[in-house]
Amino acid sequence: MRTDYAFIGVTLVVACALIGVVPILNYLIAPQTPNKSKRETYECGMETVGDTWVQFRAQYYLFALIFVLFDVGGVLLFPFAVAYNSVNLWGVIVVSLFVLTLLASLGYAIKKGALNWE
Amino acid sequence: MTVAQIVFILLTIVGLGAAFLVVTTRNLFHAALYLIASFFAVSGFYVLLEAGFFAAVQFLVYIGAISILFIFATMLTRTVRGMVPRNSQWQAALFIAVVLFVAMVVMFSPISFSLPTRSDRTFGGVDWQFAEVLGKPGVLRSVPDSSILDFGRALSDLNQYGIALLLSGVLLLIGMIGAIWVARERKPREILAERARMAAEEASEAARQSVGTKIPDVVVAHDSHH
Amino acid sequence: MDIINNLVKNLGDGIAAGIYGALGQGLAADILIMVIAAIAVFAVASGGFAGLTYAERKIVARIQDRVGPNQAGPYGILQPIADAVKLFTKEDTTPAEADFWVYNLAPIIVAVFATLTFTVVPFAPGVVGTNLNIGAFYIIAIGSASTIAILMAGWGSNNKYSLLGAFRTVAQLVGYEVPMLLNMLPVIMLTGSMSLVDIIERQAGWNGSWGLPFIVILPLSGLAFLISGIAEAGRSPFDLLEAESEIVAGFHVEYSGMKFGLIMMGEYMNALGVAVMFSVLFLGGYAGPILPPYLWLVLKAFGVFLVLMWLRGTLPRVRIDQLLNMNWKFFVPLSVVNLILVMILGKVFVSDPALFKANGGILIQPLAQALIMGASSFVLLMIALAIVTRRVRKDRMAEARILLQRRETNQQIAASVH
Amino acid sequence: MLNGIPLYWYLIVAAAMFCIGLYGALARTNAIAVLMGVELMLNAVNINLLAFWRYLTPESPAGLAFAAFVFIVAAAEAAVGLALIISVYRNMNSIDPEKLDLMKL
Repeated sequence: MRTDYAFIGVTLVVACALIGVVPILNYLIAPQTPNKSKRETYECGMETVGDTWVQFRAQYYLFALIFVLFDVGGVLLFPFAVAYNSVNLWGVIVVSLFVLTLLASLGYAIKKGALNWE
Repeated sequence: MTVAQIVFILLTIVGLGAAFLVVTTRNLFHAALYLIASFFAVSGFYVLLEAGFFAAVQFLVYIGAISILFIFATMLTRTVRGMVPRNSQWQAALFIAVVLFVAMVVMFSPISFSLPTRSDRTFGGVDWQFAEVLGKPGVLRSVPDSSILDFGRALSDLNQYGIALLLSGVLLLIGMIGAIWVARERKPREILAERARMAAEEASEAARQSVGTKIPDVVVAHDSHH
Repeated sequence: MDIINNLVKNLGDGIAAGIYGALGQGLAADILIMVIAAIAVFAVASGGFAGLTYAERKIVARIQDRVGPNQAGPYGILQPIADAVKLFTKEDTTPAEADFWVYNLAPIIVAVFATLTFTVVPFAPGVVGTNLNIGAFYIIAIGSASTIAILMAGWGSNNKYSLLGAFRTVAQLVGYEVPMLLNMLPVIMLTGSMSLVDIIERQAGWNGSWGLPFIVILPLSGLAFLISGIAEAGRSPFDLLEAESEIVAGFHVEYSGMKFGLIMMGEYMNALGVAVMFSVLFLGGYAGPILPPYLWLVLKAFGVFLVLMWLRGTLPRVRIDQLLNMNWKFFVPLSVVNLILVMILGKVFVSDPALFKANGGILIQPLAQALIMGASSFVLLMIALAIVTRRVRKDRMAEARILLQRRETNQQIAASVH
Repeated sequence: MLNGIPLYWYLIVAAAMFCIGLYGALARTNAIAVLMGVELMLNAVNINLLAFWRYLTPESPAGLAFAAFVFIVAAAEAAVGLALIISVYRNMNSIDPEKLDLMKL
């Protein structure tokens, strides 16, 4: 079974090698004449003001948060989906309840306005 | 040396090296990236352990989801660069970590097999047989092909892990309610309304305590504007 | 006929036999074969990328009544090569205060993990990089690595717009991963396996020897999977990554030369991956009559990609709040309801006698089961659309009312001033 | 013996990762970094769970189930913990655990 994954490891190494060489080739082939204004951060011709790390709004975090909880919940459904044919109706009901719990949390998030983009 | 051993050692170097950098680097974003590298190595360990499904879960949940949470939180708190890497109690922390590590190595490694107290232990209905499994080859059973199927059936069976599944759903629900409640940005109007309400409560409390004064009907919050 | 049908498989077997003959059975030969197969997978993915850039520019140009690339070679067919030459000879600048390693690794990670998607895709019977028993899940998992690369690119560039673009992109991408997960589940449930080969075989043998693609049985899942896949790949009309009019170019504004090329390559490969995934999960993959199997997969994937190009050529870009609302308030709840519906229907109406004996239910023909499932999920889609249409109309009316009121007030003010 | 890897290799690697995580959780000056240390510790625990599952009870799904619930708990913990950190930062403008001494007398 682990031999199945060996191919993925080999592909990872091969792809890293083949793709990693591309920027290096580009660096070697292309003319390199860096100057100060060329290396400046591009901001529509304006000069950069202040730090890059502007503070972001918590909105982004809430989206990621709901995603994480759904992701983790959804992951548990995959083994169940594989076992679906050998599970009776009770199992289906249990899993439906679990899914409905997830849906309830989504409903709470929507009701609290956590998913409203402003 | 077999291929599996070489892969194991490479993964150990990546995983532990990245983990070490996570706890020593000064740049929080880099710490998050090293954390991802460490997760990646752990996912490799799961492949070696023939738990391919969990390797993918590790990838999806840790690399694809939890580390995004970490990076978002890093950005939200604007404390990315120039972090002081150690606090005042770092020597004590290092001491505890090293002592614990040495203790665990002594516990798990073949050094302790010869100790008489450690052989033939059974608890939890499982014959642990540390010495057998740790030291000698040839006792390993293979993973059945249907392991994911069995796992899925156990998850949806109320007599096995069905209750745990439902409870974990509830845990996720509660966790999300709490996290949204804590992290959500309140509008200035809401904050002012809450301050006014608190001021009103304080005032009415004060009024109740001072004898003979009538509780005012309307309390205007003066401190709500700054 | 058999020779043509098994062309790719025989070719691969021949190469493997040759290597075993030269090196003997052993680790070195195994690794060499795997390296060759990996290069083949990479070649398929990047060849698909090169071909699709050309096809897309040509077809979108036709949709928009333009000619498209027509200078390099006949009908501009050498355009991808010209693009590659141009990108390779462009100066590769790194912004002054960029985080060197993070900035330079991000495009490589995007491209590498997009390539890894193709390792589990079955191109023909017996021609598959590796038939993982968790294939479908693996593709979703690998796809989630691109979000990290995007965050790395956005942060490494040391540019506010990049970082903002990366944040927006990630907020979008991660959201659409959820309906993808949820809509893959019914397919896995009806197959009883996550292996892509098993999924294709199940569709090919649904009704005895009569195949039935899952898009007929699970139309709602298929549709939602395709749309969320388009969004996940960041294609138009969900291409807020590259909304050049809003956030200059999203997270890759600072990239130039071949690093930009690698990011584009990753994006195209992801889009191609979605097309291939959709054809495998819902259209039956390589299964099909008359034509050889590998041709079927290419035809199906290209057909799906054609739909993607069509959407890109015709639809205007979606606003980010609409995008996120559509995901969280429409797709995810709908997918969950659909999932529960399929779970219960699949237990009530059983087509397999063995399962009927084990769990009970109502025993019916496979075709009838498919029809019941398809019809009910179609009905669910219609109900959901009706609800959403009414809701959206109400919101629009409210918005219009507010605008109207504002205009009246403005007119009153203007009148009072005069 | 999985192609020459004994169980105690996994246990020692997991122990090392756990201790590194413990050091991080105790000695960092940033609450997010502290949480990163906790995540490392949870990962170490998960390696142990799956290693024991593989070497001792590969037929039973118990090890897999425990690992899966560790994943869930880790996700919930990270979500709530980071939300708390964001909230604390908003109110105190600092997330150094040593400086958050409002409850200290």
